[in-house]
Order: sequence, then C-alpha cells, then structure tokens
Amino acid sequence: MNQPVSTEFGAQLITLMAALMLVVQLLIIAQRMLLTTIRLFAVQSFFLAGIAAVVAFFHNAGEVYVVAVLTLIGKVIFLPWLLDRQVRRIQIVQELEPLLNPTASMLVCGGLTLLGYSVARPFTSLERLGNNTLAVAITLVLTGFFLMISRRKALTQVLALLTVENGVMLAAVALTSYGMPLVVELGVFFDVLVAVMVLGILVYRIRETFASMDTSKLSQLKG
Amino acid sequence: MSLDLAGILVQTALLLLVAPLVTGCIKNWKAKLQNRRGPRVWQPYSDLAKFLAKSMVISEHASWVFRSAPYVVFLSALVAGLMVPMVSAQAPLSLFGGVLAVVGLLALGRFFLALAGLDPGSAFGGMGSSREMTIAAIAEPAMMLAIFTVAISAGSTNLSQIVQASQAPAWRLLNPIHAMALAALFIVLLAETGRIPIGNPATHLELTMIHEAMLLEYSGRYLALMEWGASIKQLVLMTLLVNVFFPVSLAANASAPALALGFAAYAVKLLALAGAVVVVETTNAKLRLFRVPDLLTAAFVLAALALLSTFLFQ
Amino acid sequence: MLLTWTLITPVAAALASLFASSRRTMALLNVLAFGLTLGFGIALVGRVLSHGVISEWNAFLYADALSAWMVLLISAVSLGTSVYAGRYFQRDLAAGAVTPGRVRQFHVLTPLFAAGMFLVVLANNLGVMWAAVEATALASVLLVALYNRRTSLEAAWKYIILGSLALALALLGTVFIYAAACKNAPQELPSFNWSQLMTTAHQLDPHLVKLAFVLAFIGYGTKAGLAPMHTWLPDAHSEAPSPTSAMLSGVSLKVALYALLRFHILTTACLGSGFSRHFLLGFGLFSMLLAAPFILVQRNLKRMLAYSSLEHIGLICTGIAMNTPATIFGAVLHMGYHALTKPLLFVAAGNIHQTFHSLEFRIIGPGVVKVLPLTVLFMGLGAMAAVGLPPFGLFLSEMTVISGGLAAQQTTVSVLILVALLASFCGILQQLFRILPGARRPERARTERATDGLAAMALLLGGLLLFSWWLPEPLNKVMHQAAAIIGGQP
Amino acid sequence: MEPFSCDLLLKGALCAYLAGVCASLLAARRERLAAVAGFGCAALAGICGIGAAIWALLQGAATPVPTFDLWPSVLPVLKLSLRLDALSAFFLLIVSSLAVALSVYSVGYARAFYGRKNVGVLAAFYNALLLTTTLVFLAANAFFFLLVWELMALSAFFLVSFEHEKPEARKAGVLYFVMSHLGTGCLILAFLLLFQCAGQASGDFGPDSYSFSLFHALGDKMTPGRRDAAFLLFLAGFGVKSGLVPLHIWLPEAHPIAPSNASALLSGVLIKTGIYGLTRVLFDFLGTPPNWWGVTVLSLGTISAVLGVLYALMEHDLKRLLAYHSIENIGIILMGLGASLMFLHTHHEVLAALALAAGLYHTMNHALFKALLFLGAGAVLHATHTRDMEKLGGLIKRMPQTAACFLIGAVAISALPPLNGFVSEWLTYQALLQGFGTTSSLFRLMFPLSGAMLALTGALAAACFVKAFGITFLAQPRSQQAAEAREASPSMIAGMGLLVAACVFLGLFPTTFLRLLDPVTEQLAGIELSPMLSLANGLVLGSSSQPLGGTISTLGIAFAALCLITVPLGLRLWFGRRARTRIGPTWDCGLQGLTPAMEYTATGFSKPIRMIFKALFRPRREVQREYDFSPYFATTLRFESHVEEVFETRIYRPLNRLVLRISRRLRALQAGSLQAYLIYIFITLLLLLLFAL
Repeated sequence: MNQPVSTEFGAQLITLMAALMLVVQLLIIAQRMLLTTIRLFAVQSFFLAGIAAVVAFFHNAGEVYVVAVLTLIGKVIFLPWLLDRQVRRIQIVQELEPLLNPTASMLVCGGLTLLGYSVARPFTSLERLGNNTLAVAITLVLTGFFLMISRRKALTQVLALLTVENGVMLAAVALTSYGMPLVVELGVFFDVLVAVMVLGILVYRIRETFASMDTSKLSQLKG
Repeated sequence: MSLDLAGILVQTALLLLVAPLVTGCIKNWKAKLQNRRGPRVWQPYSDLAKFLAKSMVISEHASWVFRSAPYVVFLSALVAGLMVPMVSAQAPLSLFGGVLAVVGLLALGRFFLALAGLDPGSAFGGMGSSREMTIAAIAEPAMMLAIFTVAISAGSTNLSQIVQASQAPAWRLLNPIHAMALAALFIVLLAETGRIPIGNPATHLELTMIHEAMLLEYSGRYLALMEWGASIKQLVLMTLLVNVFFPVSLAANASAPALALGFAAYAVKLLALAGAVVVVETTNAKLRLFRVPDLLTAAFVLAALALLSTFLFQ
Repeated sequence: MLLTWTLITPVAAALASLFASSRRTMALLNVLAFGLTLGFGIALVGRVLSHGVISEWNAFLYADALSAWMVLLISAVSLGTSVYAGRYFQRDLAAGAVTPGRVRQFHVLTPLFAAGMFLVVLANNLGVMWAAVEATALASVLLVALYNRRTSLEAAWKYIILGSLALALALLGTVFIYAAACKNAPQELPSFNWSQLMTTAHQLDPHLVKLAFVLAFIGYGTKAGLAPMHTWLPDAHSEAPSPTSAMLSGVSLKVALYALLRFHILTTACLGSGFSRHFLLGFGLFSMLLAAPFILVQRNLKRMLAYSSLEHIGLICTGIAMNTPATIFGAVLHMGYHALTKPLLFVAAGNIHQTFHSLEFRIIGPGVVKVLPLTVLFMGLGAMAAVGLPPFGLFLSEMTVISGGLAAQQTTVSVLILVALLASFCGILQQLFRILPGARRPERARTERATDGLAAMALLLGGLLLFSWWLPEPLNKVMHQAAAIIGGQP
Repeated sequence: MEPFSCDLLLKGALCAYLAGVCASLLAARRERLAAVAGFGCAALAGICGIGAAIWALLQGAATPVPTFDLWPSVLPVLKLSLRLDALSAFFLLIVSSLAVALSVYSVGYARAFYGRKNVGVLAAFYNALLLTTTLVFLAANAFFFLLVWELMALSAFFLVSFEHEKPEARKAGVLYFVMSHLGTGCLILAFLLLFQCAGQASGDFGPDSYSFSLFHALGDKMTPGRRDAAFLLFLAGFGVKSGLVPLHIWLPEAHPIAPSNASALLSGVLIKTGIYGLTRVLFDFLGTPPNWWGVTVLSLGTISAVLGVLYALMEHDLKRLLAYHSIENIGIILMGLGASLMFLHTHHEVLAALALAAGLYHTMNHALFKALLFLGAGAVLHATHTRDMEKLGGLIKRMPQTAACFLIGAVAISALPPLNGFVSEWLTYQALLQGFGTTSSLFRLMFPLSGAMLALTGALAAACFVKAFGITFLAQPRSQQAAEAREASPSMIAGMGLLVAACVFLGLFPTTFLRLLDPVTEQLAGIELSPMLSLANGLVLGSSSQPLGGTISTLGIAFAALCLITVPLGLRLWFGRRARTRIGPTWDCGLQGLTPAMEYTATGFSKPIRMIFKALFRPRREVQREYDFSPYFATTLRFESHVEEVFETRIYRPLNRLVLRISRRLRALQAGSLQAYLIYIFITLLLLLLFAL
C-alpha cells in the first residue's frame, strides 16, 4: 500500500485519541455511578482500538489490525457486557463514599499527570507517531492506580485495574514500532480476559458471603 | 629446707602452754581494771584439766561432724601456730605455708566450728554460726589487704621473709604504712577472737555471745579442745600482729642467749598487746550486730590507705 | 523435546483429573505428573551440564542452568505437596469443610499452577514469561479461595488485586524493555527473547532500561513478596489449604524472584552492576528486618511461617545483591534448602490445623507433643532447619552468604543479615516452644488426630538431611553455573 | 604410645559417644538396657578421652600436633578437621574425666525417671552433649567450630528442657537457647572478622582461610579498631556461654531445672567451653593484648565472683545456689586469665604463665567439685523429691555417704586447705600479689584490690556452704520427705566417690598436676612452669622463680595435722580415762523438748548478710497475720521474703518489654485494609520513579 495522505495527519489523530482517553479517565474518577463507569471504560477502550487501527494503517503492519479488532471485541463489547450483567444481578448502583472527595482527587490526578510527563520527557524522541502518547500512557497507569486506592467497591477496583491495563496497552502500541509480537499480544489479551472472569467469580462470592461489595469490610486478617 | 624436729616440738609446747596463760591474763587484768579481783591468771589451766577429766553429754541429734569438729579446730589452730615465727625468725613449718596458709587453716577451723554449732539443732548454735560466718566474711578482705600491703613491701607471703625484710636497716619503727596496717589488723584481731566491740567472750547472753553460742552443746573433753583451740588461735593472731609489725630481736640463730632474749622480747610484746586488748575491752561497749560491718569497713579503708601509701610514699 | 514434555505433563494431568472419577485417581494423577516432571528435571540438569543451553521451538523455550535448577525445585516441592494433598482432602471432605467440586477444582488447578511456573522458568520471550506469571497468579488465587470462609475470600481478593496491579506495572516494564530493543534496531521487528536481548544489551538506551527495571522490580517484587509490597503474603499463605500454601511459600515466591532476576541480569549487562544491585540489596534487607518483629509477636502459626518465608526471600535477594560468586552461590544454595524446609513446616502445620481446627497459638495451647508426637518431631526438626541450626543445610548457606559478604568488605550488610536472622530465631523458637512441648490441659486431650502428612514430611525431611550433608557433584556444578549466570558471566 | 595410638584413642572416644547416642535411642523401649548402654558407652569414651589427653599433655610441645579429618569433606565450604594441641588436650582431659564420673553416677540416677520419662532420650542427649563438647575442644577451623558449638547449645537446650511438662523448664530452656544463640551470633561475626583478615593476608577466601593454624597471632595483622571489635564480640559470645555477670541470668534458671546428671555436666563442662574459647582466642589468636583487655577481663571476673557468691547466699533452692556458685568460680577463673593478659601486655612471661596456670587449674578444680556438689544435690533431690533447703535437714544420718561427699565438695569449693580449691586460689593470690610490682601505672592497684575481693568471695563462699551443708544435712529433718529419705544407690555413690578422689588428689599433689599444665603454658605464654614451681622434689609448690616467693605444701599440712593428732589423744589417755560419754537431749532452756521448727533456717542463716548488703539486694518482706478476734493473738502467720534480681529487673525485663512494644506497634502496619496496602505500593512506586531514575 502506498503512503496515503501523510503520517503527520495520523500523528495528530493518535495524539487526539490519547488525549481523549485521558479525559475519559478523569471522568471515571470524577463520578460515582457504576454503570456510567463501565460505559466510560468501553469508550476508553474504543479510543485505544482506534489508535491501534491508525498505527496499523500508517505502518501497514497486519498484526496490529488483529490487535485493534481484538481490543474492540474484547474490551469494548464483551467485558462491559459481562460487568453489566454482574452489576444488574447484584443490583448495586451507587458507589460508596470514596477515600478522597472529587476535588481532592482531581488535584491528585493533576499532580500525577505532571509526574507522568516528567518521567516520559526523556523518551519523546522514541515515538514515531503522535507526540507524548507515552506520557498519557504513564498518566493513565498512575491515575488508574490512584482510582483503585480511592474506591472501596470491588467492581470499581476491577474497572480501575482495566484502565491501568489500557494505559499499558497504549504504551505498547505507541512506543514500539509495530506493537509487541503477536504471540505476546494474544497472551496478554487472554490473561486480561481470564483475570476479569476470575475477578467476576470472586466479586460474586464476596457479594454472597459479605452481602455487600464493600472491600473495607475485608479486614479481619491482621498482624 | 630441713625441718628441725626440735623447733617444732618446742614451738608446739610453747603454743599449748602460753595460749591459756594469755587468756587468763586478759581475764585477770580486765577484772583488775573494773576493780574486781577476778579469777587467777592460771585459772584456764585448771578449767582445761577439769574439762579433760569430766565425762561428756552429747546431743541425740548430733552427727560425726559434731564429734570431729573439736579435733579439726584444735589441730588447724596448732598447725597454723607452727607456721608463725614466735621466738626465732624462722618458723618451724614455714616451708609448708606462709600467711595465706595460716589464714586458710583458721578459716578451716571456723568452717567446722560453725557446722558444729548447727549440728545439735538448737537455735543458739544456728545464730552463733550465722553471725560468726558473717563477721568473718566481712573481716576477711580487710585482713587480706593488710597482709597484701605487708607482703608487697616484703616481696613474699612467707612470714620469715616478711620478718627478715622488716629487720632490714631501712625499716623505721612505725612508718605510716605499717601504722595503718597495724590498726586494720588490730580491729580484725578483735573481730576474729570475738572481743568486746564485736562479741562478748565473757557472757552466755544470746544477744552478745557469738563464739560461745557455737560451744553451747559441748562438754567434757570436747569443750576443753574447743576452748584450747580458740585460745591458740588468739595467740597465733596476736603473734602474727606482734612479730610482723615489731620484729625487734627475733632470734636469728639457734644459740641459747639469742633464744632467751627473743623469748623475753616476745613475752613483753605479747603482754603489751594483751594489755591493749584489755584496755579496749573495758573502755568500749559492745556494738549492735549491724554496726559491726561499719567498723570492719573502717578497717578495710585503713588497709586500703596503707596500700595506697606504699604506692604514694615509695 | 524435554522442555515441552515438562510443560505438557502437568497440563495433561490437569485435563485428566477434570474428567477423573474419584478423588483417589485425581490425587494419583497429580503425584504421577509431578514424579514425571521431577524425572524430566533431573534429565534436564544432566543435559544442561553437558550441552550448556537447551532451546526448543526455535528458542521459544530456553533452559540454562538457572532455569534447570528452578525446574528441579518446582517439581520437588510439587511432588512433596501432592503426596500430602491426597490424604489432606480426605479428612476435609469427611469434616465437610470442602465440597467434592472444590476438591476437583484443587486437583485441576494445582497442575495448572505448576505448569504456569514451568512456563515462567522455561519461556525465553519476556512477554510470554509475563503471561505465565499472570497465569500462575490466576491459578493460585482460586486455590487460595478454596474454602468458603470469609477470611479465605478476603485473602484471595487482596492477593488478586495486589498481584494483578503489580503485574500490570511489570507488563509496562516489559514493554519499555521491548521499546528499548526496537529503538536499537528500528527497521526489522526485534525478537523479544531474553537470550537475544542479552547479546545486544550493552547498546540499549540506559535511561529506558532504568525505567523498565524500576517498573519490573515493583511488579515482580510484589509477586516475590519483598517488603513493603509483601502485605498480601501472610494472608494468602495462611488462608490457603496447606498443600497450596506449601507450594506458594516454597517455590512460587522464588519463581517470581526468578523473573525479577532475568531483568536484573539484563540491566546489569546493560548498565553495569551499580544500578539494579542496590534495589535488591535495599529491599532484601528491609524484608529481613521487617519480618523479625512480625514473627516476634505473631499469634497465628501459618502466618509466622509466611513471615519466615519473607525473611528467607529477603536473605536470597541480599545474597544475590552482594554480587560476589560466594554470596550468589550461597543464595542459590539457600533457595534449594528453603524449598525443602518450608513445605515440611506447612505440612506439619496442616496436621495441627486439622487436629485442633485452629491456628491460633492460644487455642492450640501447650502439649501438642502429647497429641501428635511424630508431627511435632518433624515440625521441630523443620523449625530447627528454618532458623538455620547446624545439622541442616540452611546454616551452611547462611554462613556462606555472610562470610561471602564479609570477604567482599560489606561488613554492615552482613551484620544486618545476622541481626535479622537472630531476631527471627528468637521469635520462632519462643512461639513454637510455647505450643509444642508441655503437658496437655485435660479438657483438650481427646481430639481425634490428623496424621496423614507423615509420608510427605518424611520424604521432605529425608531429602533435606541427605542434601545437607551430601552435595552430589552434578547438583553442585549446576548451582555454580546458575550463580555464574546471575553474576553476569553467561 | 606413638602418635598413631593417640588418634586411635581419640577416634575411639568419638565413636563411643556416637554409639552411646544410637544405642540409647534404639533401646529406648527397655529403660534399664538404654541407661546401661548409653551411659556405659559414655564412660568408655571418657576413659579413651583421658588416655588421649594425658598422652598429648605428657608429650610436651616438641612432638607434632596430631591433626586429622573426621571424614572427607563433602560440602564446598566445610572441612571437618580436628586438632589436638596442648590447650585442647587439657580441656579434653576435663570433659573426659567428668564424663567417666557422671556416667557412673547416671546409671543409678536414671532409675528416678523409669516409667515417668524416656531414659533412652536422656542418655542420647547426654551422649550428644559430650560428643559435641569434645568436638568443640578439638575443632581446627572456625566453620566446623561454629557448627559443633551450635550443636552443643542445641543438645544442652534439649537437656535443660528435658522435663518439659513443667512450664518453668520450658521457660528456662527458651531463655537459655535464645541467649546462647545471640552469643553464637557474636561469635559468628567475630570469627568472620578473623576470616576476613586471614583471607586478605592469604589472598584467597577459600575454605582453608578458616583454619585455626592460620589464625595464630592474627591480631597483630589486624587494624586496632577491628581487633578491639573482635575482642568485644568474643568476650560477649564466650561470656554468655560461661555466665559472666551481665550475661549470666540464664544460668540460675537453666542449670537447676535440668536433670541432675545433666546439670552437673552443664556446670562442670559446658561453662568451660566459654573459658576454652576465651583462652584460645585471647592467648592464641589475637596476639599481644593491649592493657585495657586485661583490665576488662579482670574487673568483670572480680564483679562476677563477688555478685555470684552474694546471690548464692540468698538462695534456699539447693541447685540454684550451686548454679550461682558457678558464676562465682567463673569469675575467679577470669581473674586469673585477666591478670595473665595484663602480664602479657607488660611482657612478664613468667607471671603470665603463673596466672594462666592458676586460671586453668581452677577450671579443672571447679569442674570436679561443682560436678560433685551437683551430684550430691541430685542424690538429695532423688531421695526427697524437693530442692528447697527449708524442707530438708537431718539427712546426714539417713544418707551418710552422700553427706560425706557433699562435705568434701563444700570444703573444696570454699577454698579451704588441704583440698584443691585452696591450691588454685593460692596460685591466683600469688599471681595477683606479684602483679603489683609489674607496672608503675595506676592499674597496679587493681591487683591487691581484686585480691581483697577474692578473699571476700572465699569467705562468703565458706559462709554459703556452711549454710548449704548445715541446713540440708545436719540437725533434725524439717519435713516428712526429709525424714523418709534413703541413701543413694551404689552407682551414684561410686560416681561421687570418683570425684572426691580426684579433688583430694589434686589438692594434695598439685605439682604432679602442674606438670600436665606445662605444655599449655608453654604454648600460650612461652614458659614451662613446673621446673620453677615444684620444689622439694614435688612436695612443695613455690610461686615464683626468686628464692623468696611464697611456698605451700598441702601434703605437708595434712602430714603435720596427722602427727599432731597425738596431742589430743594423749591428753584423753592422760586425763579422761574414767570419762564416760552419754547421749542426752539438746539444751532447750527448760521447755519440753526441741522441735525441728525451732531450728535455724536457711533464710535466717543468710539474714545478717542480706541486711549488710541490702543496697544490692533491696530485700522485701511481707508478714501476713490472720487472727480471729484480736490482732495480738494471730492464728496463722505467713512470712515471705524476696530478694530482687537486679540484672533481670533493671536490664533484661525492660529491654524485653521495649522490643515487644515496638513489634506490636509495627504490627499495625498489617492492619487488614486493602487501601493501606495499595498505598504502600503506590508510595514505593512514586519514590522510585522520582528518586531512583
């Protein structure tokens, strides 16, 4: 395939979508409704799939398309559906009082973004398409980590873990020339899938025995 | 190195005869000072003869330790006596042990005396043994430090060496070191023989008697041996005191005039010391038992000062 | 085809026991599978000694001395625990603590757990290695949550959340390493195999490798249970069924450490021994020193053993971090002896747990020797080994590490190691000596006795004693080669 | 006997101990067989050990030191090499001679455990302890030394907590093993400092840079700072094992609670391993010592001696009293060693050899009479099932032989002539006396002052053993158990008899024993002592080369006493032919007969000393008085007096509480909340990202 319009347009597209992913992440942190969190996660995964498609298109590397499609099916359709079914079965909608009130969380996320950028600064020369996607990736990881700390609901923690996963996949796609070798991508993808299923089982059993998804009840093991 | 048998026999006889005499003199003079007539000077000899002849009553609870204690006390005092130079500068058994052996033998005697006190199972004996061992334990460091001071200046614990060293020309009659050591040893003498400030040899009052409490159960021959042993021990300590600090005219060789002069000087010194003891006994009251350690600590400090002075003045 | 067979056998056993009829056949299958893998391990050691490095499927599976040594450890521990697991669940089923479905789940997941660990050790591709570590995590979390107790669920949840989050960071680290490789050779797709990366290590961008190592260290360090990321370890190891906690404590920590060591070797090759060594040293010492107070005031038997594992892992890390042939050899030796001692202790703890239905020292109370004399004998000997008393090999390996440290003029580190070892000795001795000996209080005398672990304990103790006093030449050589690899000379 | 047979004897001894362990474990079912087999092997091994030791000591320094490997080394770092030089031979003599006597005793003593405890296990641990102690004395490289040192501590731990049904046995066992292991930690560090220096000197850090022959006079090559650190660590490590004062609190807990033959072994031999270690390190490894080393050892020895005997006086538990006396005698031994170190510093080799000989002579003596006393106490415990002296009394009529042996032991330990305690203390006095002249610095005052403290210790020890012997054996039995006591079995008496014979021999013939010490002083201080000290062909013991040194002859004293016995006997014949002896009641001031309750008790006996030293003891006494209607007519009276164990309450207990408090506060780190755990990892990540890159 010859070189289409210009890689410069592709870079802009990727940077836009990375920025949108970060915005979605901040939205997830800001609000407390479970169902919206799942849908926002789906949107974020959609953007990730988009980036993968753009990279594949501009580097005309076949396997990256596979990655994009897999992300689309898995993280945009299947996982949200699975989590949705779980939420509906447990009929819990509202997230409990998080560790930090929203404004404080926003400040922390701002700080983490700054840290992400400072860590990523020496590597800007690496990216071929779209600048500071690496910074966004690291920020996504850090904010995902913070989200997991601040939320007490088991399901929200699962989602936080998935956003961290998205951050890592973004780094994989952005940094390396064609993404990681296919066998690694497949391995990672299936592991994430199995992980979510196992987490689902555990959430269900916690819901059975503790009659709530509040992980702060899980504190009998001391010393 | 040869053990002259004659010296040993003479010294043994001397020890056996002079010891009761000294006790008798002290008792007699003390009575005179308290303007009483008091017993005759040779009263102890008749007491001993009487006890030796009388038959004995032994407690039913007593064991063989009770029966063997008198012999151990008597013999340990006697052997210790043979190691101390009385008349001639060379003590007969000086090769078998120096001043440490004398102290050890006296301790052996005291050990069995205390055990004998406990054996019949009476409270007096137990109290006497407990007090005797306590006072002896407190007196020991003072005595050892005084002996160390003297031995250091003489360079050996062998009594003959100590005596000869103090006869050397550089020796002055009472330099400060020897004065303080003498004072310390005098207090220790009073403690060891249970004289007035520490114990009261005259009475059988359980508050004041220490030595007599242990002899309470003895009678007849054993009592004689015990009494005799005690007076020999007293004589040994007084001789030690006298000959180490005033080694005037100790017979250097076995010639008759030297021995006679030595014996006379020895008698004078001994009686002088006995007089000093009598004066102390009559002018002082008996100390409470828990004040005795303060006195003996004073003796220890005196001996330590003597030691320091050998270090400072030399 | 040796490596593939080592991977296939446990997976086959897992599938077979999925459809097996009775519990006994499942147990037998497991034992058979792990016996085979032990045979393969020994054969692998022999092959590695003769050929140096073995790789199959054009270097997808790669086994050098270090991985051969790890295969040996994994199969030994798994064999020991599977021998015990058979009888262990018979009593639990009778007591109704576990449903038959869960027992089947155990007999399926344990071989998968072991297979995951084999894959970690044999995979050449760092991404595949990450996926294998993730697989072992997932398999073991369901094992931890086998019982329906509230505390097991809590332990499992913490284990999976902390584990997955940490592994996400590890994945990021792996991505960065790969990015460094891509930057190095932009035109064609660089292979992600560890052996290739080692050849081109010195040209990698040092800054990127540093960032990658930091993230990988946090990720795999958490799975290896280094303090302060160790918080999941006591919960998971004390709530899991005893055979699983034996495998977790005995070897799964070391497998995660193995993954961390692969990164350590890579970073040392790239940046020299200044950077990654200090991480291992600092965190290793911190783990040892942090474990001691927790052992001193511990109230639960299995949690105490878990903290003791934390301390041993800390010692292995510090030994490797001191980076002299003697200390690294001591650390590798320590891995071997610890892999035999810890399962022994957990099997004995399992016996005590099933007899007294509790792990609290207060409830077990003095006089266990009157109820379970042989188990107490094995536990006493195991505890003596774990605290490093002479008749057992751990004394030898600890002394090698400390004397190596002093020979390398690192006196303060060696002193800190010794202090930590002494503190944990006092803690363990005091706690165990409060419950094991003594007269039995009458009202607790008549509990029925669980003594099924004896065969497994005898096997483990026999192995430990044998190898404490007789170190066969091939084993010695493979350990020296493994130490050389960790030290950086291929 | 050429060198070959010495190796044979040595290997024979080790194999016999090993056989003892296996035999007693195998025959654990049948108790009598297990006891006889186990202790028989131990006795046999002891005899072989004595043979090998005496042969090595008589050979002198000329012949090559027999060294051999136990079996070919299989492990990469460990070489199981043994070496029998003079110092090891001397201590081998101690452990072997005790092994023989204790084994003979144990055959009879084990009968107490029939049916109650497993005698096979006791015999096995007993043999294991003897085996490991012998190996400690023979080890020739640091790694093997630490290995058998730890094994020795382990077997002693099992012996101490043998009767683990009793909670205090468990507590004592744990206290002993924790302190012993902390001591071993110090030793590991100290030996590795030496290994580090040896490795640097020889270039490679292979297994042979652990060997003791390489460590000889290594101190001169080490930097002063590292050398002093090694000295302090060695002093702490070996000090814990030998019960030096600040580190002694485990000893009065552990020794009494062990079975009596084991506590005799612990007190007689195990403590000596600490002394062996100190001697080996200070005289052989660390080169010429600075002055402050000798001063520290001498002052620690003096403090241990005085405090040991003072605390012993306050005890009325027979075995605890003996345990405290071990601390006192260790203090005396260390006074000898400390003085010897100071003399080495000022290069007075003769005096150093004399002080070292005094210390080692007292080590031998203490091993003998302490074991004898513990065996006596064991026989009393075996007969009356109680150790509390207040409940004993009148045992001399029921257990005459045990009483006689205990009396000989008491006289020996109180350093009274003519027994061995007196001889070794006399040598220590001579060394201290002549030490005054060696330096002109202020330190020379330490010699006479520690001499005075030694005298105080000796006198207090005499008081303590008058109490121990008098209250336990004399007068009337104070309890039913004491009244029904029966004499110990013949094998126990035989065991004690052997030790009595040894004490008397060492007391009366010091010069012959001094000849055995020659190679040791020649190896460590460079001077052979016996030609200088044994005068009058061995009859008299001198104290220094100059003619005017003090002399002593215990044989002469005994002979003089025998001759003078004729005086009292003659007096009896002369005066008392008609005197009769009659048995009557003790004087009871006219009351109707004395009851045992009126006798003096152990607490009463030590009351004056408790009042005099109340600053140290801080005695507390409570009198509870119950009465029906008026307080002046009490129905029952309860008296309780308690002496504060200063070191435990002031140092160890607060330290223990502090450590546990810190650990409990640290436990809050694992508080169970998942959020907290996530925060730990998050902070670690942030710190590493910020600072580590």
